[in-house]
Amino acid sequence: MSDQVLQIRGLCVDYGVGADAVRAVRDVDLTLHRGEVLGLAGESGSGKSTLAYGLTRLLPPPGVVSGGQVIYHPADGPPVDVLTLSPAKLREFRWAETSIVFQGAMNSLNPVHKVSTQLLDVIRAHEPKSTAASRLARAKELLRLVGISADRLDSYPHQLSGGMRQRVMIAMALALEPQVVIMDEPTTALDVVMQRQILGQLAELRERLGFAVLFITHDLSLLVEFSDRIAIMYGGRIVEEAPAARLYAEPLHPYTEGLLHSFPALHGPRRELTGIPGSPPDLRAMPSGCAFHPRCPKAFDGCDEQVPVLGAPYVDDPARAVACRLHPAVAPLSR
Amino acid sequence: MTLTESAPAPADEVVLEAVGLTKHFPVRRRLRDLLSRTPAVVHAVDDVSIELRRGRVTALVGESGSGKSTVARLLAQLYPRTGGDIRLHGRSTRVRGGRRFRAYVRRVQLILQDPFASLNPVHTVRYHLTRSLRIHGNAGTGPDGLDKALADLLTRVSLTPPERYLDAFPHELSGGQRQRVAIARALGADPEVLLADEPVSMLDVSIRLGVLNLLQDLKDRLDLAILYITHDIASARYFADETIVMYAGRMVEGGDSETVTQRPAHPYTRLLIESAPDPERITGAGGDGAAAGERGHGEPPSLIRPPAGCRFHPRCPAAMPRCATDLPPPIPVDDAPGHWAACWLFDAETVTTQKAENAEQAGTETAQ
Amino acid sequence: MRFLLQRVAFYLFTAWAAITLNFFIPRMVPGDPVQSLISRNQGRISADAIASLRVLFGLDSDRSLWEQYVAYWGQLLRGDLGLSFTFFPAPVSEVIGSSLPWTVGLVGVTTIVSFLLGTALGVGAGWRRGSWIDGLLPATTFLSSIPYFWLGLVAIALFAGPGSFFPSSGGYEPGLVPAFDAYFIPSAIQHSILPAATILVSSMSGWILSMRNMMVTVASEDYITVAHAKGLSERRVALSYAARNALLPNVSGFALSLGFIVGGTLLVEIVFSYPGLGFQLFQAVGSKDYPLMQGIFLIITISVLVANLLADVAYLLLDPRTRKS
Amino acid sequence: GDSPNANKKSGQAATVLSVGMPNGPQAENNNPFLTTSAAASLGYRWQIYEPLMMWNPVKPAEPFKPWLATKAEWSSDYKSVKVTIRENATWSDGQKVTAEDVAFTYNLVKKFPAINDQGVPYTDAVASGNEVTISMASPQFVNQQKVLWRVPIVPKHLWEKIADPASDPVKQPVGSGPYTLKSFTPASMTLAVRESGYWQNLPKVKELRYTSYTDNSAQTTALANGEAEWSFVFIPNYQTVFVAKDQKNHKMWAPPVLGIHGLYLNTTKKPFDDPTLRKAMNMVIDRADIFTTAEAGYFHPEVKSVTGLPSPAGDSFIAPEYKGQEHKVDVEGAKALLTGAGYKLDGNTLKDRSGKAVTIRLTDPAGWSDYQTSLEIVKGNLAKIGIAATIDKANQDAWFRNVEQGNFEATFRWTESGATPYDIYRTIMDGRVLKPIGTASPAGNFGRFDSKEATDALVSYANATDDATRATALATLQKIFVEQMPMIPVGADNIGGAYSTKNWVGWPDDSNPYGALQPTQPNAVDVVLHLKPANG
Amino acid sequence: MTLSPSSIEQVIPGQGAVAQPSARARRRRFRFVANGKAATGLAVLGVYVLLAVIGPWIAPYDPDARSADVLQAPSARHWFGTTHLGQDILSQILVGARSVMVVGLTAGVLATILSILIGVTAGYLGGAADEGLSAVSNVFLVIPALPLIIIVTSLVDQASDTLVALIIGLTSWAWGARVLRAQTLSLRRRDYVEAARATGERTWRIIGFEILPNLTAIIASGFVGTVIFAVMSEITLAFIGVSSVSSWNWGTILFWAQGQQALAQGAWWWFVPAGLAIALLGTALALINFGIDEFVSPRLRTGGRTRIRTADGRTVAMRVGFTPVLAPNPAPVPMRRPADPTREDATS
Ligand SMILES: Nc1ncnc2c1ncn2[C@@H]1O[C@H](COP(=O)(O)OP(=O)(O)OP(=O)(O)O)[C@@H](O)[C@H]1O
Ligand SMILES: Nc1ncnc2c1ncn2[C@@H]1O[C@H](COP(=O)(O)OP(=O)(O)OP(=O)(O)O)[C@@H](O)[C@H]1O
Ligand SMILES: [Mg+2]
Ligand SMILES: [Mg+2]
Repeated sequence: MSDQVLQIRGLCVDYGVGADAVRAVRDVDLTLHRGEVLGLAGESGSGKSTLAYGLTRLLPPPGVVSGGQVIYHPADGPPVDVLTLSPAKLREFRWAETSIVFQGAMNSLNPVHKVSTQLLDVIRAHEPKSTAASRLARAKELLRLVGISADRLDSYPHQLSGGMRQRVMIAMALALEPQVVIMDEPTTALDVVMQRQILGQLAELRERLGFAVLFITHDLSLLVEFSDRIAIMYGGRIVEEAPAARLYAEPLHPYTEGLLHSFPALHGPRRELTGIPGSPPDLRAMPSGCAFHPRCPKAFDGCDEQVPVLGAPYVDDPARAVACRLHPAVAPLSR
Repeated sequence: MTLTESAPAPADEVVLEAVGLTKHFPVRRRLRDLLSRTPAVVHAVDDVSIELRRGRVTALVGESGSGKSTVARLLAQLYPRTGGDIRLHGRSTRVRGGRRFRAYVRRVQLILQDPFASLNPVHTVRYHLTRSLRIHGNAGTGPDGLDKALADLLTRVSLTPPERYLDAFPHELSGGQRQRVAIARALGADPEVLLADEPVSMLDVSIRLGVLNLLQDLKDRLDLAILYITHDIASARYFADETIVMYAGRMVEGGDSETVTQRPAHPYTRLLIESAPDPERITGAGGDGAAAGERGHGEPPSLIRPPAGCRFHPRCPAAMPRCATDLPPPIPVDDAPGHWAACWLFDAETVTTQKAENAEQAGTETAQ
Repeated sequence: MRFLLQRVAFYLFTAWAAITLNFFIPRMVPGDPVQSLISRNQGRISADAIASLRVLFGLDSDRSLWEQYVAYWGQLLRGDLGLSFTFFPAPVSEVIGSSLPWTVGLVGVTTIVSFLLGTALGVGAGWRRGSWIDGLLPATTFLSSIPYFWLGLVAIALFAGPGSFFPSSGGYEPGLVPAFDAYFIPSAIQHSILPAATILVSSMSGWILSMRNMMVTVASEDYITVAHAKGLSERRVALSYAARNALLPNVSGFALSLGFIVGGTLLVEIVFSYPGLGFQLFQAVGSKDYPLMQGIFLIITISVLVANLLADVAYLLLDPRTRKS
Repeated sequence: GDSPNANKKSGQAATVLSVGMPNGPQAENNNPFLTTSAAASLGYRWQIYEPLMMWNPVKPAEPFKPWLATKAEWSSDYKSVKVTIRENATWSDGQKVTAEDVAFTYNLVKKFPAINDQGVPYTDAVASGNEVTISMASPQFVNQQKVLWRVPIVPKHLWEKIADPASDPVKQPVGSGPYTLKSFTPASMTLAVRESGYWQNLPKVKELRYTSYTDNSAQTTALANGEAEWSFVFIPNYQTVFVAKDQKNHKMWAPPVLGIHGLYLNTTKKPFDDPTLRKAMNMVIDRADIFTTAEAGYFHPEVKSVTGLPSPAGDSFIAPEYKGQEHKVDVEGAKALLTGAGYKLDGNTLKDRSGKAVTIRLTDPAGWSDYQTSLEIVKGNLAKIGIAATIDKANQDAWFRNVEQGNFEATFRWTESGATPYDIYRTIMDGRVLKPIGTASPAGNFGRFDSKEATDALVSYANATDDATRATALATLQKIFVEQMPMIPVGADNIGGAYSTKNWVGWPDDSNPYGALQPTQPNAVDVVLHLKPANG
Repeated sequence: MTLSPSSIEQVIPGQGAVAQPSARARRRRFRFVANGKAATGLAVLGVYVLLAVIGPWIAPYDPDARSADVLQAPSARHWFGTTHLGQDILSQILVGARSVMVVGLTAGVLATILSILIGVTAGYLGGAADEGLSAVSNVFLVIPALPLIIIVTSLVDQASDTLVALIIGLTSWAWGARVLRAQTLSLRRRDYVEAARATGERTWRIIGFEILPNLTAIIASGFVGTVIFAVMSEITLAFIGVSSVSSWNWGTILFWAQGQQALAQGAWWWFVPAGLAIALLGTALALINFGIDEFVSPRLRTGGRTRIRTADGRTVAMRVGFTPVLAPNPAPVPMRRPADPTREDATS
């Protein structure tokens, strides 16, 4: 219990209500442990961002959370269900406990306010008693943490490069030393050098501050390298979950396997790339049974009828879980 | 499907060539800058020379903002160039709108970087493709001919069955499908050269693979010359015959893809390759990821006032005094034919003299 | 520098073209000031006066349009706007000088209030879509679709009249002398309430609407979501983040609308007999008072151009992003 | 206090008279010679400056009343007049009014054509003692009032310093009248009564407040709610709108003067070149209807006499043969007249001798609502004899141009007015200003009426040296007018006003028509001098 | 131009129809009529157009005809009362509708075409052409429209409806051109325009088929704005007695009413119907404008229900930042619920 910081239970997220509703996230269970980096990957449109926004209740209309629980375990005190917080409580909770770095840093910073304003804003909102001087000192320190000189405080976002903006966002995310940082494709638009720089700094900071990261990307090679555990999403569900190295070495779900055979390697011998045939499912007309079965090379009778349940396939490896009838659960999920 | 001017040329013939291509963008200045005299420009592309050959893929990689897209647009003649030359089949061309421009784009087609922005949201796939066919006179005769040509085009990019996609609007397509429509549009012109600007950057790996395979196939079947711009160096390794690396508007290294990716010569290329995420690293050899991060520390240079000499020198771990003053020319690297790097490290003479100087300097420093 | 010169040249050209047009158009109209004077005094100025009036206005010497044009520019460059015909021999600058403050006072202040109020309501309506402020929109739309003059006349009929607090016409109580004192100022304010309210009612909905729509657009920007995610207070997100950004296009619209203060609400001035420039212009048009017309057109031209420039500058100041074009 | 408004409320109701005019904001200009000045447009120039003699336009034939001059004697050819200047008049700066001042004034008007708004051809004015002899180039019998009543006398000692009297705004007017200018703002001017030195008893009204309202409706509203006590403005349905608001005190008096409004016919256009047709048209036009409906029952009093001369102003000029002959609507008579002359009434259509249907286009500026209403009525009237009329609401400038150039079929317009019927007939029939169609004739004869007889009679009337010649000439003119109907008279020009007896009484009215009740006429000063507090 | 141009502006930012991932979006576009406001507007406008066509035939009286019922309050015989000449006001309004609609629509069409021609061309071509055309539209923007219209209408003897419409149209395009130019400037650099160029499209085709369709919202709301402006101008001109339109329109009615001091006489019926008729027309057009905004700009689309019931039983409006949590819905029951410590106390 002490080791879990965020538990997601049966989370369902819809776009729209009533007959028009589209279920983008289906019944997702996911646990984030203290201090770990949990990678979330999957096909585009599989609901990764929706999940991230949904659990923080930041989905824009017409998104609604239609079920489930998001339980947060603070360092001290009783667990809270984020989904039941009142707006005022939610505001208090946000950023202090979980912060978010969104995909486009250009759009995440308010273009008309200086970096300092936006950094100080969040500190003042949550620590109204702090003095202006202490806040400023803190802001400077934060920037230094992410490798930006303090004189950049007076810049406007447009005066910073994409990488710097992204780092400002990371600094801001760490301002209140939250327990959980959610990152939605924070480096997609950047080149690999910049990407590595940022991730390197992040890893270092995590070492120091000990927060947990939910890291969303579709760049599998990055995930394998950077995260401790990886969860794979397909069609709004988690289809596989495993420690990074294990997942890479031995994917269990056919979709994961397909993914791993879809990207070329930079080093070593050239290998055959098989890819995944077919196209992603339509959320409005999901295939019956396992959503992946129409594309699955290993599908067999019944895959189109029964929705496979996420379960641990090995008794000896409680950290692994997969939702595929090829690997029926043999042990309860250890949570 | 007939090329108007030249009879099918032998493979490997240079189709499109850029010589010393340069592009400077004027920048809109702030109020307080208004009084200064020198016109500020972004040195987006400086002195870039590329040869695109029949049936070959040339990859262009580099950091973001290094001018890759600008090169592509210059080659497509969408921007007027500041300097240098573009030669189509050896003949210098400079077209800006009008009939000659259209004749040019028939042979050189561009796929723009962003698949979400490059299709007009108000038009259907049919409209986009029909226009492309019509303009270039490939629409066949009569409605039947057009339908056949459309179906053919969609089939070629594996959007089958064609009827399912013809009347779709762009927003009804997935990213990969859009990208394929953009490719189909470019193919509708029946070009000799395809300039593909990051055609797969936004797609997840499985869709990405599909698109690349398609291009590969087209290249083989139609003998296209392809310029493939990407951030994904691994895909350049797999997909391109030749790879060129750009940094801050200049070419810094070029050569056979396998060589460039496996034995990078220029310090920037090395940094790039080391930075690329590689799952093998945690499982196997790798290990120097952190070191790479250390080394590449620093910001990309300002393109308005680019550093003198080698543009990479402020960040270069192997920088020598000469790097800050003299612009390195392309210098052949000996490990493979055609492999070159714009770096003084490969100029034996420089290396020796600078080493001597370094030693001297070190000597004086310790003496103090 | 070149950019600045270009802008200046551009505005100078516009000013020249507008002034030239403003010079020629009135002169293409048949009739002359004397005729208009006579027609206004149906039967009470004898035909014999025609000759003396033509001498008076200097219309007796037949100068070609071109000569007049050149002379006009000569005058303008000397800062001389000429003598008004209607108020002969009052200099145009004096006539304008006496009515401009009224217009700027009434319409200017109202425009600003309308902008502020409309923007504030628009912020509310856009931030809380579906709330009561949002419900206000159709009503304000209706009000703004009513012609100004009609609204003004109805307001006079309903609210003004003997014994009413609201005077039906004029800028201040007759008998008072404009001065900054305890008699005049209250009277001027009292006289401006009805016309101001009329303008306010019919012009506010535009601001509400545009601000609301901008708010709705901005509210779905990523940085607003981030601001929410940061746990900032509702007020701060709404005002400092959403409204601050949504305001940008409205501000340039506002700057432009300042340029239309002079020509824009002429009918309100007519209906309320308000001694402003709009009314003066209307009269000048009616009586072929070329010098006065040109003078007022000049004011309008300059104010629109200045407002344009202001809009440019306001954007530059308010929006720290320098755009690459 | 030192504020100019500080004493504003101190004036009691019975010492102030509020005068209004619907003339819009004014520029500070008190030049009495300029029609464009605020002083002229609101009329207060006559409270500050005075004429030599007072004339009553309501009773034009009555002798002139002495004013600054005690006596005026015309030479028999009416080419010069000798006036005797009052001894006890002073300027408001204390200096005495002298014959020199008067001579100076007339010479000034002569010297500057721009201020000679009456167009009198002065040749000379010579002062000797307290007498001044003013000479003119032509006989001025018909223009006596223009010479003696229309020229404000100005002080020589101030005006000789003014370089250009036509463009001087005279910010501090000094005149011989009972009032001086106290304050000026674009919308209102205050005049205070002089403390001393006026040549007759000072008026009871201590302060005159002039307000310039922007338009008729603002003025009407001000009158109706008592803000303005005296004005000259057209009030539609004045009974309801004005009088009913204060039945006891709100009054309206608009007597006719010697000027008329009527339907000008283009006498060169077929078939309206036929006097018979014109006469028949005259017979069906319902002047009373126009008076009550279009002119709201007071504004342009109905002209009853067949000669087109209004009553009572023109009564004494009517030739014996037409005395008492009043115009009557006679549709049957008109039809008979027309059939007798070869016209055919074919059902509802009148056909002329050539068999063509008679149609007519009536035109007047769109904005002139009373004329437009009149045209509507005329249209209905003409339909009774089968003439189909259409109404053009023309643009004002175009209308002006077209009327002067003779490009119209029929239009309502006014005539000049004056001390004798000469001005009326001159505007309608003067062959001296006859121009071909297409050439402007701003001075009159818009209908292109070509009659040598009429022209001769006009010349003879103006130049006559004896009353008999004048009577003959006038009779000729009337005969031509009645028999040829070059213009169909409808209403008289008026010179009246609306006023309130709440605070002040003593206004001219039908029982005591001592002058014109219009604040802009020279009579205004006479009216103010007649006023007495209502409750005192 | 009471409908401030700002309502035209806010559609601009590049949010066209790009953002909508739903496959139904396109079909939904044409359901903007289902938007209550737009539907109301369209319905009212329909009635007006109908009246413009059949008004003169269904008018109970000749609007010019005088009668003995002078200045009568509304009654069964004269629904809207009569004028000082006994003319039937209802008939005047019915007959006047045509002129108003003709002028409004003609001027609207003309100004819209001009603003497209000039604004889009300037924005697309850029350079000297842009400078020139921008200068022209700036000049027209600077020239005060109403006085100019007054002056120009007085140039001719007989200003027909068409002429008034032409003049209004010719003087009121500048604002639209400005807005269109700005938007075109931003569209011009869009990738799909570059892509069309790279495909080899001709300039006129790019303007006509790639850029224009994306300007529909602005053009449409500009059109609506100009129509309102034109109607207001026509009525204003007639009201101040400047235009010499010999036919009836609502401004003429107001002109007579004002000339006869209808309100002072207590004849409100003379004044009120015409004013309301104008206001209603303006409102109808503005409502359609709402519809157009929402039709093209997906973010303004309310998309059906905006208020929903949440888990804690309250009804809230959907909004950014606080995603509602729906009341537990029995439909998507999870297949299996692993043991959950926090849940136990709830279930036990
Ligand atoms: N407003 C909306 N209405 C309906 N469906 C929506 C809406 N927004 C998103 N969706 C759908 O929800 C699904 C999940 O979207 P989401 O953005 O979470 O995907 P993702 O996994 O983050 O993909 P990517 O890798 O491309 O970012 C997608 O299929 C998308 O089409
Ligand atoms: N139209 C323009 N005006 C001014 N500067 C420009 C323009 N287009 C590009 N640039 C600048 O030129 C440089 C090169 O841009 P370019 O788009 O070619 O980079 P890129 O290598 O394609 O980057 P990425 O990998 O991010 O696509 C950048 O600094 C960019 O800001
Ligand atoms: Mg996403
Ligand atoms: Mg690029």
